[in-house]
Amino acid sequence: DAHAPTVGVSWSNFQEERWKTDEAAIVAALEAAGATYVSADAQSSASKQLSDVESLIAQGVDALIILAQDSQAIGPAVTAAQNEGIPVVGYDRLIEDPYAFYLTFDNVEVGRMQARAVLAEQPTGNYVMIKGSGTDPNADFLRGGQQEILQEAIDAGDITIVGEAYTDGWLPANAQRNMEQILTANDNGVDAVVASNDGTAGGVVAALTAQGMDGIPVSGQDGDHAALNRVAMGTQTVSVWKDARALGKAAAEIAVALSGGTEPQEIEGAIEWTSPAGTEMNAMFLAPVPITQDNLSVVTDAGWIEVDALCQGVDGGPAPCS
Amino acid sequence: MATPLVELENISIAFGGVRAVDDVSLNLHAGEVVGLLGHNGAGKSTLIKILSGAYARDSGTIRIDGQEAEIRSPADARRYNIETIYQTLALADNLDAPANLFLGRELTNRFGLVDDARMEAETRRIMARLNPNFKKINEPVSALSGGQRQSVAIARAVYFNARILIMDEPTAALGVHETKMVADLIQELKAQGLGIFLISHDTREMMDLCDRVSVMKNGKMVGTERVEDVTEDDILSMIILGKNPKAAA
Amino acid sequence: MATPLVELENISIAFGGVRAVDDVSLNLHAGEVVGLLGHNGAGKSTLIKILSGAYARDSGTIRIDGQEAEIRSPADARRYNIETIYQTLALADNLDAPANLFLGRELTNRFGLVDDARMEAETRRIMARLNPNFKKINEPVSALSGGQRQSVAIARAVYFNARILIMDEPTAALGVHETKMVADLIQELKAQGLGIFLISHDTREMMDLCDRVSVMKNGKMVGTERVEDVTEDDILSMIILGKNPKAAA
Amino acid sequence: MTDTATAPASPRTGWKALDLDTRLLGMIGAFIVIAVAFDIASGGRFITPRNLFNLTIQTASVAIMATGMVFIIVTRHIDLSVGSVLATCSAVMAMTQTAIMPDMLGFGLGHPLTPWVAIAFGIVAGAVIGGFHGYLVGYLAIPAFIVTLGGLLVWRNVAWYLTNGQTIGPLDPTFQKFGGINGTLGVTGSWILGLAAAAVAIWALWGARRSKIAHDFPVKPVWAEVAVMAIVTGGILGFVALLNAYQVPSRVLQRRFDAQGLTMPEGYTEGYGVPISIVLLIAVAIVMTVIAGRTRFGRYIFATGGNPDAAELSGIDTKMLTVKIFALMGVLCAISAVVASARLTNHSNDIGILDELRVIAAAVIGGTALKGGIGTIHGAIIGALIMQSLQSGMAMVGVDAPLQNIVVGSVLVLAVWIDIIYRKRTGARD
Amino acid sequence: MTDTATAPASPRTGWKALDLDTRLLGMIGAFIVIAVAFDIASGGRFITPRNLFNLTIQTASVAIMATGMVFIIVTRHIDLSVGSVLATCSAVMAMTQTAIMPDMLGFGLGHPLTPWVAIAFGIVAGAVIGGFHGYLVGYLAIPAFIVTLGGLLVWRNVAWYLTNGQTIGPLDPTFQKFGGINGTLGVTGSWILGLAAAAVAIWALWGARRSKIAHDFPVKPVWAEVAVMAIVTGGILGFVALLNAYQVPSRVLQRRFDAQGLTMPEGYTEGYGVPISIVLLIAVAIVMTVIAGRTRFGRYIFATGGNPDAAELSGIDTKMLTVKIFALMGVLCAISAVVASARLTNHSNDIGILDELRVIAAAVIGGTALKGGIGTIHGAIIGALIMQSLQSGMAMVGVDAPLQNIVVGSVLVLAVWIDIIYRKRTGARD
Ligand SMILES: Nc1ncnc2c1ncn2[C@@H]1O[C@H](COP(=O)(O)OP(=O)(O)OP(=O)(O)O)[C@@H](O)[C@H]1O
Ligand SMILES: Nc1ncnc2c1ncn2[C@@H]1O[C@H](COP(=O)(O)OP(=O)(O)OP(=O)(O)O)[C@@H](O)[C@H]1O
Ligand SMILES: O[C@@H]1[C@@H](O)[C@H](O)OC[C@H]1O
Ligand SMILES: [Mg+2]
Ligand SMILES: [Mg+2]
Repeated sequence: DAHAPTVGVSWSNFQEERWKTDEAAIVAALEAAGATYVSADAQSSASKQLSDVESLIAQGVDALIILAQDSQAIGPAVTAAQNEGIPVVGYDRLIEDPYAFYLTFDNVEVGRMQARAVLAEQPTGNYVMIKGSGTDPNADFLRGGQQEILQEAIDAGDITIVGEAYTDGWLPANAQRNMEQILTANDNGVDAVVASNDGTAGGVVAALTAQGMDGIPVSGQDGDHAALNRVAMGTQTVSVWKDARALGKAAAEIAVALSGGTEPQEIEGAIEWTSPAGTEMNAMFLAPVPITQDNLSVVTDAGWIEVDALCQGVDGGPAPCS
Repeated sequence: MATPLVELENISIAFGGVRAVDDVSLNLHAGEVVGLLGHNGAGKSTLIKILSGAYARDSGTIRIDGQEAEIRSPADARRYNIETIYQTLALADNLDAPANLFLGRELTNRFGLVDDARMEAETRRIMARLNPNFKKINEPVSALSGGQRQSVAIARAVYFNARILIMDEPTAALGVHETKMVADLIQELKAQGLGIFLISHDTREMMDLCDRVSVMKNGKMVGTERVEDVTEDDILSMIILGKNPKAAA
Repeated sequence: MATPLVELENISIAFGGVRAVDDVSLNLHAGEVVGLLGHNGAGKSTLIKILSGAYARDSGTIRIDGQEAEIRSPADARRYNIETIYQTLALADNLDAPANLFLGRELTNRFGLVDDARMEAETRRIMARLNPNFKKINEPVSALSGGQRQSVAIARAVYFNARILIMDEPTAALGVHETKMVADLIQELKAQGLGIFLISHDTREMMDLCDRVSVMKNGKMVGTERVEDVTEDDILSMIILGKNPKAAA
Repeated sequence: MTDTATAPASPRTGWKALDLDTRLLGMIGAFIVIAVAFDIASGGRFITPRNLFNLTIQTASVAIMATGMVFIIVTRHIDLSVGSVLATCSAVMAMTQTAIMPDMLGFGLGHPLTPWVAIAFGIVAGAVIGGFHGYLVGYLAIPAFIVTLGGLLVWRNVAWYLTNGQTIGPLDPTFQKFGGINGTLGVTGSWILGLAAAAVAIWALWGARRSKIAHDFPVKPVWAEVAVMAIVTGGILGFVALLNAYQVPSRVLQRRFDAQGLTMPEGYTEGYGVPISIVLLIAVAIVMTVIAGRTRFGRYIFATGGNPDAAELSGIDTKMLTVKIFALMGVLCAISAVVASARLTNHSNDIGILDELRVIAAAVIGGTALKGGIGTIHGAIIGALIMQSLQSGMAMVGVDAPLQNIVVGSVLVLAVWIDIIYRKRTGARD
Repeated sequence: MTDTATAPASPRTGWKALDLDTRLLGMIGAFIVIAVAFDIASGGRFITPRNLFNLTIQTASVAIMATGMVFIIVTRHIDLSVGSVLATCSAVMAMTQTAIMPDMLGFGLGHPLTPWVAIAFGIVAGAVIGGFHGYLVGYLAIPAFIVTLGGLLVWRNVAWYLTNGQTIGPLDPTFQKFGGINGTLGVTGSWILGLAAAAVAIWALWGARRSKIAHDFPVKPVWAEVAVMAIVTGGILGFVALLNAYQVPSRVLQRRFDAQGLTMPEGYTEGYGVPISIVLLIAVAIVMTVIAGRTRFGRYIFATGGNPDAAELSGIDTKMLTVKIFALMGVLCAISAVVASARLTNHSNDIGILDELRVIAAAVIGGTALKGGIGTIHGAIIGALIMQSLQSGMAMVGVDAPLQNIVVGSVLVLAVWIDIIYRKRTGARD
């Protein structure tokens, strides 16, 4: 009944580390609202995700939260939900369908923030771009955002991109090998690395450390604990933090509200937004926060990470580790 | 004398350095049984596998009915009505007797689909003649005993109106009774005008069944003789010494 | 009479419904050759495979030197000094003659590592006796001819001081000369006091080599007779009719 | 040549007279057990027209490929590349629809020729790729495991280059109809198909009986023959009734009426009926079954699997046969690509990923023996259905994804083990 | 029993007297060609101590597993689960270090026992998992393809449960030394190792010669024997020199002096030397080579691969043998897990993903025949090195990841094809 809705969540690849946190936030918010949580994991397959959503609908969910594996291929799943009158929240990744409510941190913006932080530290010199998986569209969104920021400096001849590589499957081991090879190819003539997430940044830093080059600017995203620790130590410049708990909580609340009959426009904080492809949809954007040495306390204050974990092995570092 | 059915001329083949068959010539007439004898590894099986298309010769000529024949694959050999019973039986263990009997030459109905019922009926017909006790028509041949499998292989060679039949140690694994039936069959086919190459190590059996015997040693042809002209001991000394006592005499 | 070397009592085994060996009893004394005859599929190979541990019997007892013997695997059989030459030769094609000869019983040095040099020397020694022409010591046995492979298999059985030797159609694929050598070997081993089970379809050969012959039919034992007491025709009628004319008389 | 005594084939009575395939029955039984278990666990949500409709749709793509994998495995080969080949075929078809046809040939998206040209291109691509694999395996004697392991790497990335790593879509509306719920026969069409199928089945059974009688072979008693016909007909029509029972959501109907400017009558309902992807699967199944059992090609496949040397010595061109088998597998990958991409209404980069595992698992669970020579088309399809039921069912009752994989992995091993025991019981020792 | 005439083994002269393994030479040649090509393409950056050092480190984990895969494939099996088993072993070791030891046993991270207890647990886990696979294959006769396909699914997800899907780390500092650049022998240590290895090699060659003479077998001429010894010794010492030539970056040295409060002397340099992961690989290679060639276990592996029935009839317990082979593979997965996770300084969820493909490819490129009975340990290691050179080289010259995969897939097929041709030329027809 309307008072105890069931909310179905379709994950794209739950085995990736970060979604655990999102799940916990969603579950907590649903419990608070008296709603029931059910979920399915597409294991990185758009086809399986479609089956998952069909299965969730067959279970009689009242609202869906979908972390899309593929923004376009998820279309039929959204249509199926629409046919049953089940509201859909597009979680984190874009769903190109006006029926879905889009809740996210903007990936292009994440890319911009990564480049911005690195450029601020190292306005000139040789850059390496460690991209995400060639088969993940997000990798190119991120790369696009990064390019926007760097373009001017490139045109001015201040910076040169001396190496660029996709990271097969986002695997840190692959990022590490690619970085080693790029360093060798350039005889260590590298001044900054724009890495697309924290996992790949980890591989990059391992390769840099081996050359005693740790400390040059390196970007990342996701606020992985290991990465934040690197930021505190000074081996990584920035981890763009997308507070998964805020995102999860918002998603759960929106899903419950929509299932109760609230119109999408009435959701607090919702805006009308047009996607790059021209889809008009109701959306809500949470602000990603670039975490650098200057604002490390943000993550500890938010309870995202314990001070101990953040500052492990750091002495005389920035607040809160000093 | 009439044109021989088969003429093998100066046939040679080598396997990675070993000359398994070395410049061998031999012929076969219709209605004749020619026996091939020789020690293990002499090249008997290899020679007849060249005729049956299983191996491609390195050099030499094959003539059928006096015409040069292009035999490079088992399918080619079949076109010349050459049928072979191989030393290691060539049956598909997972298929039943009719499927094996007709393998490669299935009977089909007017839609081009294989006609199992007709093939089964034909199999029953031919097996009734060769081995009246044979009952396991619809079981995979893996369920048959050695002798039963042998009769399926023989049936296959006989069914398709072979003109040239090659039998490589057809009785080596057979019991006495079964061996007798094969001997009878050979006589019958010979009477029908087939030419038969027979390989066996049983000299006595060969003297009984063959018109002529050829002896090979180390890939070479030692000699070919009519059985009336030689004794069993002559043959044995050809096999062991590799010399033709008659030729020497 | 002395305790028999081997006593097989009421041995039975079935394969998915088919009673391949059905309540068969048979014994063998030291210095004796017992022949096994019968049609294809009679159960001869299956019976002796039970003794050599390749198959586990469903029921029955095996006694060695009068003691009940627990033979459930080839390794068990070896412990009783039972050596077998199988109908389908059991050689590892990718290994050379010494490795095959010593397979499962490799000679080792003081570190427990296999001693290839010693095994090779031993192989040369034994092969010099069995087959003086044998040269391909260091090549994989896949490069050997049928007869050469056969001599490796025989060498293996002879080398390890077998007390009980099982030979399943050892000469089926052999040439006349090779067959003669095996016959000589059997006589020699018999003289050394081994007990030998010999399977063959060649009735004449069996009458020559064996002390007693047993005939099987459809998994059952038809009868066992001393060769002095029967004619070749008696044996043939046992094989074909499945009745013991002497017992009936 | 005496024969170890076996009873002459006496006419069987009772149950046995039906002469049913116990292995097939066992697999259907397993499917029913799984379905009932999930139905109980999900509070009656599993065995509903809707869920079973979903299940058939979800199974189609893997099942189509699994029928081809049967031939591959029967001939002692393996194909690890099917998921990647599917991706390349899908990319070819998507690019044909969205780029080649509109930009190069000047036909727009929605042009009536578009879907058919695209499908033709996809099938040609599949046949060429498969044939190439077959050439490497058959003529160059490179093990299929290696060839298709290479293919797994190569074709996934060729697909990536074809599309530049982008998701391509939406695809042509007619093309989308092959995807499942977007294209069904409707209630009436489905009944017509069902009745036609039942008629053909009866005709075929009767024809087989007549041919046996003509050759004096023993036949089942008439009552048994009729019973089998009744079971088959009942199965076909029951299946149609089930798919017809799944109602189109009222909103969709409403929208359809609205679009035509009509008002929907009160209480108007409509069933989906048989999805076109299932019609395709059934067509593939029938063709493949006929190939396996009634053509020379099929006979040679099984003969080659049973004894490759024997097949070759019988004059069968086993090299060319290998090319044909792999080419057929490629064509089936292309057909699966139609279904899979139509279902997603897009070509996505990850399409078909890990399908090689699912397809091989389906064939093997369906009783295809890795040692060659043994396998059935219907077995592979039921195998695919069982796998999909497990996955859908577990998703439905909320089993953790990692645990789902553990279950699927274990069931695969278990199924093969049971099969081995079954064969041992009924067949030979060793 | 006459013998088809072959010339008696006459003493060979010239080049042939060296009696070198042409297959091995071919593979080394292929590696050199690849290296030179990349060196030219990268403007002389590929053949440098630094890059070759990297290459050895990058190869270690796959090469260690590839040696075990040789035994698996030689016995006509396959193991698709190695990447997943590696992940489970890695998870066990990571949890032992970060949770079990500190929380349950009260030892802290950095306690001297920690790494060793963790490694012991990991190896036991690998042996048990592998042994279980071997039991299913050997005793229950389930095909290895199926067992390990199931294992691929199961163990990856067991690893996930063990760590709750988290990246676990940083790992113990001593443990990290197994990862490569974090732990090397240094220049002096490396020379000592190299000289010891050369001495052992000479001793072994000489021992083999003496044993041959003792049995009156033909031996190489003394000059040829000495030449072979020179080549081997040169190879070993050259390799050490190469790894020693890679200088620790001055920044790293600087930091080390700073940490100890010292000032670095002007112009001070230090070489890395042999990485501990490579010492581990060499140890594994030696042990596996001895097993393959000089133990009964190894002899039985090859015999079983050549003819499983013959092996069984010879009294070899082939079932137990299968258990042992798979257990050994599991142990090697655990050792690889040490190297791989130490290199990443963390256990990550996706560790070892797709390693099964790399490992099988390495073994097969190294000349292990999928039909069983044939394979060498050194071949598999060079196979791994060739694969890794391709990937690293392409990464260096900036080839896109998708194209890299296409190249690797094609090279795999090509390598096997060349091998087949080579065998045909030198061996028997058919
Ligand atoms: N496929 C092959 N590859 C390599 N060598 C072969 C092949 N087939 C036969 N040989 C060799 O060719 C020679 C002749 O063998 P063949 O089988 O023709 O002998 P045979 O006279 O039939 O002997 P047997 O009486 O034992 O059957 C032998 O040395 C054998 O090893
Ligand atoms: N492994 C097995 N599985 C099933 N049936 C078998 C097996 N081995 C033998 N048989 C069956 O057992 C029966 C006896 O076979 P066996 O091999 O013992 O006969 P044999 O007397 O040695 O015949 P041959 O003279 O042909 O060698 C046959 O019907 C055979 O089909
Ligand atoms: O957060 C990242 C996500 O956006 C991307 O799609 O996959 C990798 C993650 O690290
Ligand atoms: Mg022969
Ligand atoms: Mg026998």
